[in-house]
Amino acid sequence: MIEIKNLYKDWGAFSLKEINLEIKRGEYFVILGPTGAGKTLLLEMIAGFHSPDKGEIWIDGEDMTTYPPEERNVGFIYQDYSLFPHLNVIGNIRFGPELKGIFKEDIERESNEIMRLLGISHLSHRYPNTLSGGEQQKVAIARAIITRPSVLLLDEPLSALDRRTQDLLREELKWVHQIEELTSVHVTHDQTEAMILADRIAVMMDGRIVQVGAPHDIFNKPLNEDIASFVGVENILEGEIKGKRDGIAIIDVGDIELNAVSDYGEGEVKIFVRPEDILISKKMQESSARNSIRGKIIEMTNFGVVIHLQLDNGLIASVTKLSAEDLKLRIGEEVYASFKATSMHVVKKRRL
Amino acid sequence: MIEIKNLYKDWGAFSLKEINLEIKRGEYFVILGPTGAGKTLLLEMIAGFHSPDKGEIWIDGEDMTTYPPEERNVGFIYQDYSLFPHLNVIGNIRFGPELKGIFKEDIERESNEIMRLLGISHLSHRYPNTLSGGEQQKVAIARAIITRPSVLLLDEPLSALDRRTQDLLREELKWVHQIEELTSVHVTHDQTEAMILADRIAVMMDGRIVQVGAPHDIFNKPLNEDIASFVGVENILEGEIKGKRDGIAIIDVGDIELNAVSDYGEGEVKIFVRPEDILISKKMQESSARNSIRGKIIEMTNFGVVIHLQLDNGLIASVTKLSAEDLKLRIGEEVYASFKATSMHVVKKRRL
Amino acid sequence: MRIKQEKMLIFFCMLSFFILSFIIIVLAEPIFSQFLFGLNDFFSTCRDPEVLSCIGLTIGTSFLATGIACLFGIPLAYILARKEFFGKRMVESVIDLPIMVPHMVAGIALFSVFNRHGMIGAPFSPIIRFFDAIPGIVVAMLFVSAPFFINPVREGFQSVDPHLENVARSLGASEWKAFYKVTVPIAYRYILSGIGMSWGRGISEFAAVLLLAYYPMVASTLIYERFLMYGLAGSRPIAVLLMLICLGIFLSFRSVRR
Amino acid sequence: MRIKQEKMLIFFCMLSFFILSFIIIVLAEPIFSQFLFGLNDFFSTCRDPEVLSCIGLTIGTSFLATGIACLFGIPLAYILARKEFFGKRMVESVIDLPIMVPHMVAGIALFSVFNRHGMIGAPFSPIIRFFDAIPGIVVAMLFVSAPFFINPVREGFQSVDPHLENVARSLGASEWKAFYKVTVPIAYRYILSGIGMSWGRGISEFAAVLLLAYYPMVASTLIYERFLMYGLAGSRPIAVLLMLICLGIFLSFRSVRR
Repeated sequence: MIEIKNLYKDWGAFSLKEINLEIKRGEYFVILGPTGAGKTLLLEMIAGFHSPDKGEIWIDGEDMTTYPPEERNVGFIYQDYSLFPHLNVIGNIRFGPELKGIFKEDIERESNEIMRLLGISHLSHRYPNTLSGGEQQKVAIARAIITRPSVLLLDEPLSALDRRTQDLLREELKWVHQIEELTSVHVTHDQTEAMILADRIAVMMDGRIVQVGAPHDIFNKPLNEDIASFVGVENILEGEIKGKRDGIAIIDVGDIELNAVSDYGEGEVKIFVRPEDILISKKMQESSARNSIRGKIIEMTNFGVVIHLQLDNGLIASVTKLSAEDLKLRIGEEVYASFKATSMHVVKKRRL
Repeated sequence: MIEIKNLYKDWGAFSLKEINLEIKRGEYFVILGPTGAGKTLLLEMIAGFHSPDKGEIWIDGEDMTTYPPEERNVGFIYQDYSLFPHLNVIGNIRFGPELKGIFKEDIERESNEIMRLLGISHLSHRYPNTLSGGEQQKVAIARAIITRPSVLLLDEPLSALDRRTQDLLREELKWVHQIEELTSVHVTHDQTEAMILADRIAVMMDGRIVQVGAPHDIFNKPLNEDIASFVGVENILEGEIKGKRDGIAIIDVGDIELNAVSDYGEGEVKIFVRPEDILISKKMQESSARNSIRGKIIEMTNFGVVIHLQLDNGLIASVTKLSAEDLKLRIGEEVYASFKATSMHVVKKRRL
Repeated sequence: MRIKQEKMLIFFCMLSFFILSFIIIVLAEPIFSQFLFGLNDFFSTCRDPEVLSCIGLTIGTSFLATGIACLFGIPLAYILARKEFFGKRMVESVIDLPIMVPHMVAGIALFSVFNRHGMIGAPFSPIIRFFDAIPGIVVAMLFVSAPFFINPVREGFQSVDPHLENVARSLGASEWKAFYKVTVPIAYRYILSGIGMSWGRGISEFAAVLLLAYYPMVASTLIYERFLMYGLAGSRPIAVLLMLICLGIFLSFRSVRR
Repeated sequence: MRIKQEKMLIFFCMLSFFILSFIIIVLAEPIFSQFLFGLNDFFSTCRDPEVLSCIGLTIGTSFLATGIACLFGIPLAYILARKEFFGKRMVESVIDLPIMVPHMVAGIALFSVFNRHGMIGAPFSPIIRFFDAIPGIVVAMLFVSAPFFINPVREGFQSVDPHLENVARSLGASEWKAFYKVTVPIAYRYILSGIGMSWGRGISEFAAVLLLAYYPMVASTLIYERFLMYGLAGSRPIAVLLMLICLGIFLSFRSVRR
């Protein structure tokens, strides 16, 4: 368990402001944010590589704020693998246990066990510069978990790998996390990675934690427009709540009325809708639980698996190639974009 | 127009073997291949930065094989922008025309025109190190096209940019290509980029051109398994053609029979199906033009817009979040994976 | 709220302090002693025409040697920065040799080659005299200072991305124009730094000049002669003056370097 | 099927050839002349006990100076490689000063500080004598060779990614252990290179040793004395012998460097 209390750090280009986080034991916790948000700095401060200006870091119920890294019992995995180039794979993996003066036989048994587990036994005598990126990352994982850390910290562990290896190693990470019952803190700027791996996500921007929650909440209910556009909500509508009917808010957006689930009373709001939550059809599909807006397709961009449609009413929808073919969608065609009241997320408009 | 005839080059780790290409005037031609395939080397040889060991390079009907780069009239855009750091934006853009001894007034008019066109007029007195990646790339484009090259060569021009800027600049590239009526050769390892931009694509692997064709053909009808797996065809089935019925081949795959369009007679074949061409349903959807295979979902990976389903029969399908919700797909559920006879691509199995 | 234990760094700082103090004391002590106890000697030295002409000769000959190093060294530095060829490592070693060969040995070698009966001195004797003449000083300085010019310039050329030259070529520049309109302006800080290093090293040289061209006297030889004749009191003012000049050159060239 | 026009490179090669030949001729001529026309002199020199003891003293004192440079220079190099602090650029300049200060000036400065009445020489005179003694030689060598050790070692430490030290710490290593089990082994080529450079520079020094410690004679001083007494014929054999030893050291240390 990690508790971060009111942490501040000014570090040249980066700075952390008022960080408060509680990460539960055994949780896979992802810190998601754009480059330069200070994610790595936060992770390095949990590991003890930098001192905070203010605030406290507790690990497993102990205040570790002033402890040096070697007494914190954390594992750290960098994006660049950071294997010791002068040691072979076994040497890298045994580095930690050998420092702790564990019996030679125990070290040997454990390191063999871990290499077997990660499928890198055949690499044991190779040197890091002869390994592929994915192999290096596996060795880095083995080296970190053999010391049985109470927390595993991962700094963008997948971003230097190609897509195929990313997919494989993502699975590996999830699996190691589960069988070793680790508390993991994973830092990334990749939304997909966060969505797939995380038990909970903290969104970090400009040195602050701006939202914490389950993946589904982060991606479907962002707290503000910045978070929304960062997590890929491409449709941001402005409107005004006119009233409620059966618990469903009636929102006036330009000339049309939309039905949405909202806790707010009347007032100006922003509405977030993800492009993949929009269903494109040729016929109107109106109901109290579903909104339908007419629009003309003005642009179609083929991304392979999905096609992005830009409508003249400003909405962006993504449809599969198959449904685009079935519906015979063409540029200039009139279609209906419909989305459920529950897939709209309504937030109060901030006054500037 | 570019003609490359029987080009060979041995260059240490890279080598080009028997390259033959014909790129038409005004075409947007993409060379797609994995890292290390020799794509950049080929592009640099078209520009004249390296001499071929064998072969010829013709540009606009002239044999330019032995011409130095300054006499070839090609524009070159590198991934790293390669702006001259000691010159400001105007200085960079005017570098080419000034060398050619064009009248000062003409240079001024043209460079202002091009900066306006690309929306970088406000940057004219800034130095490259103060510009963002996207801005730098725009300046590089302006610098290259102001000399009115007969060919524009682009070496992974988008891969150092973030996704949002990639989207914007991809549009910009396509647009500049059209209004300037340029012949463009664009090298990339990104399939989406290739699919969106290309009039035609050449797939390059291990120093050879392995397939040339329209984007649709490359992505749906790869010539062999290597190309198939590189362009994201995740379903590769092995089977045997048993006979034909109404021009549709009957292929025996394990215990089931599939219908496919194929020119081959009987024999062992491989069948490629893209995951996005597979429709998942709860009911069987059999017809002569459609195959349907039963399977149990053993894994669901959420990629945000799409969800990847791994079935126990080995097939991988991608479905949208919406249809996954509508069908209430869960791990362990039995579903039907169906795909059209026309979306299967059948190739002869190579004997090893 | 510091993390505990930074003992190693504190210990390292202490050790570092010793060697830094050593260098600073050795260089500062003569200046302070001179200014405190011999300011008049120092000012009269600054007006001594023999001293001034020797220092002028030193600065001038070293500058000439640096000019020659530029002319021949820039091309060599460029080739080493851009091309791979068989024997490249050997060429690099050859360039570094003048740094590693003891100064006195270099002096003997230069004397052996450039004296009136030497391999180069003899055939050139009707046209140019090296021994005990300005050309001898220049040759001695060139030999010892060449690597100090070539190495930074080469590093400078390496720092210029070849892509920039390629782009310049594709925009219509010949190889010459790409070189002097792109490569040289981008690497100019390194070239200036090389000029400073090489100039300083030329002024610095004593042993080789002592053997090959004792006359006309350069600053180092003059200091040595005054030291032998009048001891520390007679030589230190010139040494301090020369040190201040070198510090000036060093710091002004250093300030342009990144 | 070469692309036309590579005139610039050909011209550059020609210019490069001149300066390379110059260096090679100056260094090779004495060796060849000696071997062709004075092989007996050379062999008798190799057996001359005075010559051998001088060379031995030179190598030994220089090695001692390098040892001291290691002890104090490794911490300094590490701090410069890892930490940012106010005045860092000034510290860097101080380290480079001994390279830029003229050798004779360094000699005067060292003499001024370490002679019997000097700032350091006087208080230490009851315990240790620097003037005309081995400690004087070591101090002179240390002064001129320290930057040649510190600079490559610093570059070496910079080449070690701090992430590696961080990972070592998180695996349970104290800062000491992270330093000697990770940083030093990875940077060892640079450290060896620094030892070689510093050792060579110490052997090389003449001017400072000449002033501070003419006796006991090191190789350079001996060559100079023989040159004054017997001319080229008497001094060249020792110079050639010393050059070969230095080349040996230089090449063997160079071969370990990347």
